[in-house]
Formats: sequence, C-alpha cells, structure tokens
Amino acid sequence: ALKAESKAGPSEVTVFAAADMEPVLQVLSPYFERRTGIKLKISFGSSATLSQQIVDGAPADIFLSADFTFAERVVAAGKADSTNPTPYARGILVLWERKDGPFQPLSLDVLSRKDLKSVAIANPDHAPYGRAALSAIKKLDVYPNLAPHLVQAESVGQAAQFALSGNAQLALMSQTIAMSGKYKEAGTFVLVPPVTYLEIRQCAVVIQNAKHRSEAHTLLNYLTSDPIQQHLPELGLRPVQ
Amino acid sequence: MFDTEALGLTLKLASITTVLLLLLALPLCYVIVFARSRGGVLLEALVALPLVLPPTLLGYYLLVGLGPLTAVGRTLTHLLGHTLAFSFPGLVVGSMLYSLPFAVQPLAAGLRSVDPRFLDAAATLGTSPLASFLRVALPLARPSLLTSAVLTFAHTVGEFGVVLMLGGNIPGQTRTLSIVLYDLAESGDFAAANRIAITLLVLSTAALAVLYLRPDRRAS
Amino acid sequence: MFDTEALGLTLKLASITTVLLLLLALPLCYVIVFARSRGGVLLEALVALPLVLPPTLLGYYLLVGLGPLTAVGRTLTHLLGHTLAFSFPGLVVGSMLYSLPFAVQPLAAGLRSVDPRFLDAAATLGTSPLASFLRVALPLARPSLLTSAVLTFAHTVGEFGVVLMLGGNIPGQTRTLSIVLYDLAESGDFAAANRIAITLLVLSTAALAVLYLRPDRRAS
Amino acid sequence: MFGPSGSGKSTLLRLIAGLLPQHSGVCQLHGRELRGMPPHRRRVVLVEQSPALFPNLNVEENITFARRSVFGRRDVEERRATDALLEDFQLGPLRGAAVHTLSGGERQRVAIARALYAEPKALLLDEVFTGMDAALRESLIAVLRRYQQRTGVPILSVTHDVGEAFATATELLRMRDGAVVAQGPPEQVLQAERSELLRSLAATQDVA
Amino acid sequence: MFGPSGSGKSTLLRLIAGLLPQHSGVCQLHGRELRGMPPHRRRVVLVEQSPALFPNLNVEENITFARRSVFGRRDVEERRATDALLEDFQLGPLRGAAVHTLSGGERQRVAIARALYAEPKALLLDEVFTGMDAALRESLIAVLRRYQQRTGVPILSVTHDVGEAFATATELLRMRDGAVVAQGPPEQVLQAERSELLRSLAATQDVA
Ligand SMILES: Nc1ncnc2c1ncn2[C@@H]1O[C@H](COP(=O)(O)OP(=O)(O)OP(=O)(O)O)[C@@H](O)[C@H]1O
Ligand SMILES: Nc1ncnc2c1ncn2[C@@H]1O[C@H](COP(=O)(O)OP(=O)(O)OP(=O)(O)O)[C@@H](O)[C@H]1O
Ligand code: MOO
Ligand SMILES: [Mg+2]
Ligand SMILES: [Mg+2]
Repeated sequence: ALKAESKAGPSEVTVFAAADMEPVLQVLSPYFERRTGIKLKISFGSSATLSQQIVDGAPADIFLSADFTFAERVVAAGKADSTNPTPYARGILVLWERKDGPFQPLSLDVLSRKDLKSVAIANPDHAPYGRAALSAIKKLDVYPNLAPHLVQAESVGQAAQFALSGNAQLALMSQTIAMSGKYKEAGTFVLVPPVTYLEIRQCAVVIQNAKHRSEAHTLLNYLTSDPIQQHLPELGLRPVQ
Repeated sequence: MFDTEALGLTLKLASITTVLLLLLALPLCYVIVFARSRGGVLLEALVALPLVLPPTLLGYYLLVGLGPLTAVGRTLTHLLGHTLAFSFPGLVVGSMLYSLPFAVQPLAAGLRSVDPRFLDAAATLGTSPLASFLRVALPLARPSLLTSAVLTFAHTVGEFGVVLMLGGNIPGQTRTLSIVLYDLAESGDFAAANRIAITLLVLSTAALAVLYLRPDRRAS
Repeated sequence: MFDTEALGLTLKLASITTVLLLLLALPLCYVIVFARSRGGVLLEALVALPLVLPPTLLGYYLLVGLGPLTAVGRTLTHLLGHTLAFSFPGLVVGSMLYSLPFAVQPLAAGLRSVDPRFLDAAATLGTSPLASFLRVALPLARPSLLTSAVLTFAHTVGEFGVVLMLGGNIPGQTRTLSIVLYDLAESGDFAAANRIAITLLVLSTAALAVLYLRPDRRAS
Repeated sequence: MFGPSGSGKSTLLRLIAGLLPQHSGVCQLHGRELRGMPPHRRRVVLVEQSPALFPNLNVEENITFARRSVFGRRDVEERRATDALLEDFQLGPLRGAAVHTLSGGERQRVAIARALYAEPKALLLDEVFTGMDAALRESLIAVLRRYQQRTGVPILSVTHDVGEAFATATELLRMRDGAVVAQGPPEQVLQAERSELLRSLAATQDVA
Repeated sequence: MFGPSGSGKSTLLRLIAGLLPQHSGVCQLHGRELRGMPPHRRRVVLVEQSPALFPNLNVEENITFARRSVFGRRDVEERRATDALLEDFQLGPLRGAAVHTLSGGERQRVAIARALYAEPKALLLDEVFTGMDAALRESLIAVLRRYQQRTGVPILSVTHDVGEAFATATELLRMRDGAVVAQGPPEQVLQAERSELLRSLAATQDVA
C-alpha cells in the first residue's frame, strides 16, 4: 500500500461493483477507508455491463461481480490477475412489495394471482439476480401467469426502484437492497426458496494492469476476512462458507 | 434474427411524438414569437427547460411523479387502467417532454427571422395576426419547420435515458432500438449490432436523400 | 452530499463540445450552404447521419472502433497512453459526433434563409464568397447560430447513452450528471435527485434569462 | 402629397395604416377614429415604396391574398375581378410568375393590384409611379381614377413629380421636417410654394 | 439607358455585374473580358432599384463595407473619404442611424455612397434618382459628374425620365423586349425614337 501511495498520490481504488452491492459497500466503505486509508471510487451497474466495460478497457482496479460467470468473463479476456475469481459472498433473492401495496401481507402465493399487473425483475441476461428471478419464477410454475406482466430493469437496483416508486407492484430483488434503509422503511419482503435458483456465488477479480492493484487486493482481503464475513447476514448476504 | 419489432416500435414512437409535438409547437411559437408580452418570454424559457435536464432526470421524475405515489399519478393510472410507466403512452409522454425544445426552438428562430415587412403588408391587407402567422410567417419559415421536424424525430429515435428509466424493456411496447442495442452491446454481440446499424443507415440514408435532394430546396 | 464534481464535469464537457462543434460547424455550413456542388449535398447528408443512430449504437461503435481491436484504436491508445474509451477526451469525441447535427442543422437553416440580395450586394462590392459568409451571412443568421449553440450545449448536458457506453461511470472523469441521476434513481435517493434537479433548474433559468431577456432580441 | 426626401411622408403613411404607434393627434377615416385600432381592422391599404410581395406566392396569388382564407376556394365573381385587375395592370402574361423574377415596375403594379383587390376604405400610395415610363404611368393613373370614381375610396399618393401631383390630385399636401406645411387645392399650394421659394432666395441674397 | 417597364434593363445590369450567368454575347470592360469572371472580381458595382443595405450595419458601416476586412481598422485617409461621401450625399446627421429607419431616398443615397467607396471600375445605377425631388436629384447628379470627371469611371444609369437622360448622358441606350434597340449620342437616339413613334402611329392609322 505504501508503495502505491508514493506512486499515485492519495491512495484510492476504483471498484466496479454489481448493483446489489451498493447498500453493502455504502455501509462498509467508511470502515474500510478509516482502517486502511484507501478511498473507494465505486461504479455500480449490472454485472454484465461492468464486465463488458472492463473487457473493453475500463480502468477498474477490482470487479465485484454478483456471480461467477461475469467474473469468469473478465478472466477469459485475460484481464484478471489470477485464473480463479475469488468468491466473497452468496446472494439471496427476495420478493418485495410496498407496505401500502395491494397484496399485504405478502407471501409467495401472490405470484399466481390473476389480478397481478406488474412484477419487476432485473434483465436475466445482464444481472445474476435477474437470472435467478427468472429461474425461480419458472420453478415455481408461475411463469405463464407472470410472463405478460414482467417488467425488465437494467440491473437489480433499477428493478427495486420500479417497485419502490410504486410503478411495479412487486419486485424480485436482492436481500441486500430489501434490507437497506429506504426499502426497509417502505416495504416488506419474503425470501424466495433457494432451491428455485442456482446459488448466486458472488465473485471478485482484481484487474491485471490495474493502477492500484495492491489496494485492490487489500479490499478483497478485507471483504473475505472473517469479521466482515460474519457481518454479511446483517447486510443481506450469506458468508462464502 | 433482426429485431424488426423494436425498429417498428421506434419509428412509431418517433412519428407519433413528432406529429404531436409539431401540433403543440405551432401555438407555442405563435405565443412566443408573436405575442410581445412578458408571458411569451416566460413561456419560451419554460419550454426550454427540458433542454438542461438530463433524460435520466426527466425519466426519474416521470416515474415517480406520474407513478402511483402522487395524486396526479393515481388519477392517471386510474384513467388509463395501468401505470404510465412501462407503457407505450408513457414513452410518448416522456419523449414529448424530452424533445419539446427541439421542436420549438428551430421553428421559433425561423419565425423570428421572417422579415416584418411581409407581416406589415399582410396586416394592412386586412389579415388578422393569426391568419398572418398561418399564411405568411409559417410558409416563409418552412425550412425551419422542416428542421424542427427532423431534429425532433431524430432526437426521439436516439432517446435512451428516458426509455431506460421509464420503459421496463417490454418487447413490442417499450423495447426500442436504443435499448436493444444497449443489450446487444452488453452481451458483446457485435454481429447483431452491425445488422441493426446497417439497417438504420440504409433507412436513414434513403430518408435523408429524399429530404435533401428535393429540387426546390434552395429559394433562388 | 451534492455531487459538484459531476456537475463541473458535465458543464466542462458541454462547453468544450459546444465550442469545438461550432468551430467545426462553420466551415461545414459554408461548404453545405454556399458551395452549390453535389459535394455539399453529400456532406449535409453525412453530417445528418448521427441523427438517426441511437446514442447506444454510436457509443458502441466508438468503443469498438477506437478500442484496441482496430488499427486506429491501437494508434490512438499508443498516442494517448490509454484507451480513448473511459476517458474524458473519449467523451468529448463521442459528444461531438453525437451532437454534430444539432450544431450544423439550425445554423445551415438560418444561413439558407438569408436573403440572397445581401450576398449579391456584397459580391458586387468586391467581397469574396468567404468574406461574404463571415461578414454578411453569419451576422444575419445570428439567431440561428445561437440556437445551434444552445441546442448543442443542451444535447450534450442531456447525453446519456454515449456516456454510459463509452464512459463507464468513473467519478471525476466520465461520471456526468446524467449518470449520477441514473445511479440515484436506482438507490431510490429522491432527496439527492431533487437537489440536483433544483441546482440545474436554478443554473439554467439564470442562463436562459440572460439569453432570452437580452434587449436586442427582436429586430424591429 | 409631396416634400423633400426624409421629410416624413412614408412615416405619415405608415402611421395612418397603423404600422407605427400614434402618440398624439387625431386620425379619422369616414368619421371613424383610427387611433388604437390594429392595422388589420382599419381597411386602409398601404402600397410601400418597395412593396413587400409574398415571395412564396406567384403574381395571381399575391393579388388575391386579401380575400382568401387559409383553405379558401374562390367563386366566379372573384375570378372575374382578378382577371380584370390583371388586365388593367398589364400583368396578364405574368399571372403565374414567381415574384422574384419580376422587374421593379412589375412589382409595383402587382402591389397596387393587390391593394385594390382588398377593397380598402382608403388607399395609400408611396411613390408607386416613380419607376415607370410616362406611358405606363398615365395608363395606371387612369385605372386608379376610374376605380376612385366607381368606389369613392380616397387615395393619398406620395410623389416627387410636381407636375404629376398638379395634374392628378384634388388636394395637395406638402411636408417638411415631419410636419404638413401646406394643404389645399393644387393651385393654392403651388402658389404658396412659389412665393416661399422667392422669399428664401431673397433671404439668401440679404446675407450675401 | 431607358426603355419600358419589364424590357430587361435591370436584367442587363445584373448580367454585367455578374449576378446572372451569361449564356452568349461578349461583355468587356476596359478591354478585359468579364464573361465567366465571378462578380466579386469584376469591380463593377451595381446599385439596384431597391438597394439591399446590410440591416445589421448602420449607415457609416454600410458605406465603408467594401474596404473593411473582417477585423479591419481604418486609417485617416479612409476616414476622410467617408466624411466627404457623407457630406456629398447629405447623410451627415444619419451617420450612425440603423438602416431600417431610413426613408426611401436616404436608402438610395447610402447605396450610391457605398458603391463609390468601393472604388469601382464601372458603376451601374438602376433607377436610383426616381424617388427624389428635383433639387436633391440635381445635386446628386452633380456629385456623380464630379466623380466621373475625377476618376474616369464609366457610369451606366437606368431612368424613365427622358429629359434627365438627355440632360446628363453622353450616350443613350434604348431597350425593348430584352434587346438594345438604339444606341448613340442622345440627340441621335431621341431622333430615331421620334421617327419610330411617327411610324407606329402611321401603321395604326393604316389599320383603322
Ligand atoms: N424608427 C425610426 N427611428 C429614427 N428615425 C426614423 C425612424 N423611422 C424613420 N426615421 C427618419 O424619419 C425621417 C422621415 O422618413 P420617411 O421615410 O417618412 O421620409 P420620406 O418623406 O418618405 O422620404 P423619401 O422621399 O426619401 O422616401 C427620415 O429621416 C428617417 O431617417
Ligand atoms: N429569373 C427570371 N425568370 C423569368 N423571367 C424573368 C426572370 N428575371 C426577370 N424576368 C422577366 O424579365 C423581364 C425583364 O425584367 P427587368 O427587371 O430587367 O425589367 P426592367 O427593364 O428593369 O423593368 P422596370 O423598369 O420595371 O424595372 C421582366 O418581364 C421579368 O418578369
Ligand atoms: O447486482 Mo446485478 O449484476 O444487477 O444482479
Ligand atoms: Mg418615403
Ligand atoms: Mg428594373
């Protein structure tokens, strides 16, 4: 860290992070900064968007994907500094509704109701949480009922916003978002059974030619450290193991 | 496979928006340019406002402001039977707001540069201000009207932020070409993006050729 | 906290793009409007092309075309020391391409509606076509030049697709206001979005007031 | 009406037509006060020195401008009136010509014809005969005289040709420095004119 | 030069000035062939019937237009030339006036002054004296005569006033239906004119 500091002024690290990590990093980054003196410059988006940008040469130091596949895409493009993406958390999919919505108290049964108008999910091609949502809907045998009412958002963050603003009645989103301030206040959620979707194994890669590679590793080590892993459930994630 | 549905939707959105906006721009320009009141200046500034608001902001405000959380939004939702967001009419509203200045400004500039002597002549011949506007000023400002139409259409075809915020990516309803291209780019499908680009280029080159090679373009 | 960094970046991007584009639009308009050749028509159609290409497409092509996969891109990368994508100069290039028609079209329309009698008079007085363009046509088309500048600036402030594709979302370099707003919307931070909206409205109302309340606006 | 260049003749006409705001004085037509009335209600048609013909309309469309609505069709009677005007003003062959191809004299004739077609309550002519040869001028003055006899519409015409003024007018106005300095039957005004000229000559000699 | 309205006088002048394409015939000035030369190289200045003054410039800026570059400053000599022109054309008090406030006669004077300031090799005047009273016209003709004597620049002037033509010209041209039908010293042309008139009268009588 010291070496990088002398090279590039005040020490900072550019993080490309999946949208579900926004509330998590919001909580963690002040602690991390205080502890290491490294400032986080974070760009959020869907995992697909971010990985594609990194492949195209975006100056990220570390990529926190919401799954394994998009992290692997960066590795495959030869942009990662190791051949194996590092898992740092496991994601949880939930169904969320505003407290003043029509389906309170909320249960998974609403997904088969005929008077449903709109359900927001993230784009299954871009966002691991979207892929999980689509898989769950199919496994729960509600796809024929929901298909005409599905609204696709760019990332899980936007899917959440669609429901928060009341435009979509329901949203399938990450528990990280559902447990964060605004969403906790305005709505309620129920877990989607984990058996209905493939495990959301959130993986990170450090970028090979990164300007701040060592700081990136510092962050990765911090995230995978035991104290943080133990805190993950409070933030809506499960620890890696 | 090429997404003709998205192409059709985009052209439909751009056409409807252009027609509606020009119909709206005419009375607005009349008041702005011909009414020499403070009201005209105020209106002009108001109409120009969407210029400085990024489309994401407009989209966000429409999403929240016309969503079920506000009284206006609830009324609208009730009238339409669905939320304005995630629907084609919602995109039309968003596009109109987004492109309003592009319809009004070139036309207003054109009307302003009409020589007042023609309007004076029409007035002494007994033509009311409204009739002078329609029969004298507007025909003389035709190149500007055309510019307004072209820019509005184009601005709407190229719209991305508002659609992304407000649309919900529903095939046949809100999934426009700009969204399709975004999706393709994110999944790295260069071949499909190329097909769309070529289609657009051919279509638009044809349209522009029709527009620009018209014999009567330059008044001599 | 309000993102003044993004505001500054956006204004910087819009200003630089507007200045560069107007400097580019002047010679282009000269050729398009004053050279009565086929070349002028072709050039005009060419300049209009970005109109019909969605910003996401433009952004994608710039990303790929100026990226390390092409010879041009490699040369550029070598010269700059980094890829053009995800950098401020890259955004300037993208914005210029994206807003080019909005700089050229209103100005060209304005120049076209300058009464040719003034140009004839200048010519018999011994003024060369280029000098006539600068000293006669351009001053007479001033309202259109202003429209060009305003629309270009605004179009760039409101740019989202190109920036998203080409810029990524890097604070202080490519994270413009439109991107910030997109992020804020995702996190449901209505209060912060409001602050930005109000800042923009105040800034732009001031700018528009300066523009629209100038006393000499309407030649009498 | 006559008077030196810049003495305010055109300005007075524009004022009567309602194109300039009137700050003082009275302006009446057939007993109606015109002050404050917008120009398009006055039915006072002004033919300006270099008339503004609508460049997007051809000769015939310019002439018939006043009585066509936005989508108007014309009836037989109006068509006949147009034909008569085209003939009176020797514009028949130019009926469909684009106005930017017209010669100076042709433009002025179109403008006068356009004014008559509007059926004005008063007609103001600003140096419209100046760019015409003697023969054409005579014939146009004859046309206007017939028109005036038929309709009784007053015509106020500006000219620099004292001979023309004397021959055609029933009343003469002389302007100088923005004011009407003489008004009355032609003989009387010209008489005053002559004696004033003599006076000013005398004054110059006094100084010398 | 004179001839009936629409006979092609203005068209001929625009042709000489290079504003219309020349399809046949020769056009020479001081032995230089003008055909194909762009108008701004010809140094032939045309003052049109209703002159196009630059609306964004005031009177003085219009007059000095020709010899100012885009960013040009003017030297003392040019300033003196401007002052002389403003006085010759009785425009002194209007020096800074916006051109849209000028009267018809004032506009024409500005246009002539602007043309002289350009130091042309030939000057073409299209009915520029028509809107002026006799006194003003005389004084302007005197100014132009002085100018011509000093510089030797040929002046081709269109008029409808046969008397004026006779009094001022060294050579007369008569146009009809697009062609020059007579050319020569004033007496000769007017003589031909008269006999032709008699011939046509005779022809009419034959028919009757
Ligand atoms: N808006 C204005 N502001 C200032 N001065 C003006 C304005 N309009 C006209 N004038 C001046 O008023 C005077 C009278 O102009 P007007 O056009 O009435 O003259 P005129 O008698 O028609 O002359 P001419 O015979 O040359 O046409 C001119 O000196 C002109 O410069
Ligand atoms: N571009 C054109 N196309 C067709 N006809 C034209 C064109 N330009 C001029 N004309 C015609 O040529 C004729 C000659 O016009 P010109 O202006 O030379 O007449 P003029 O002798 O100056 O008449 P005046 O004394 O009325 O000014 C007119 O009948 C006019 O309508
Ligand atoms: O956090 Mo995601 O990549 O939008 O599912
Ligand atoms: Mg006058
Ligand atoms: Mg002529």
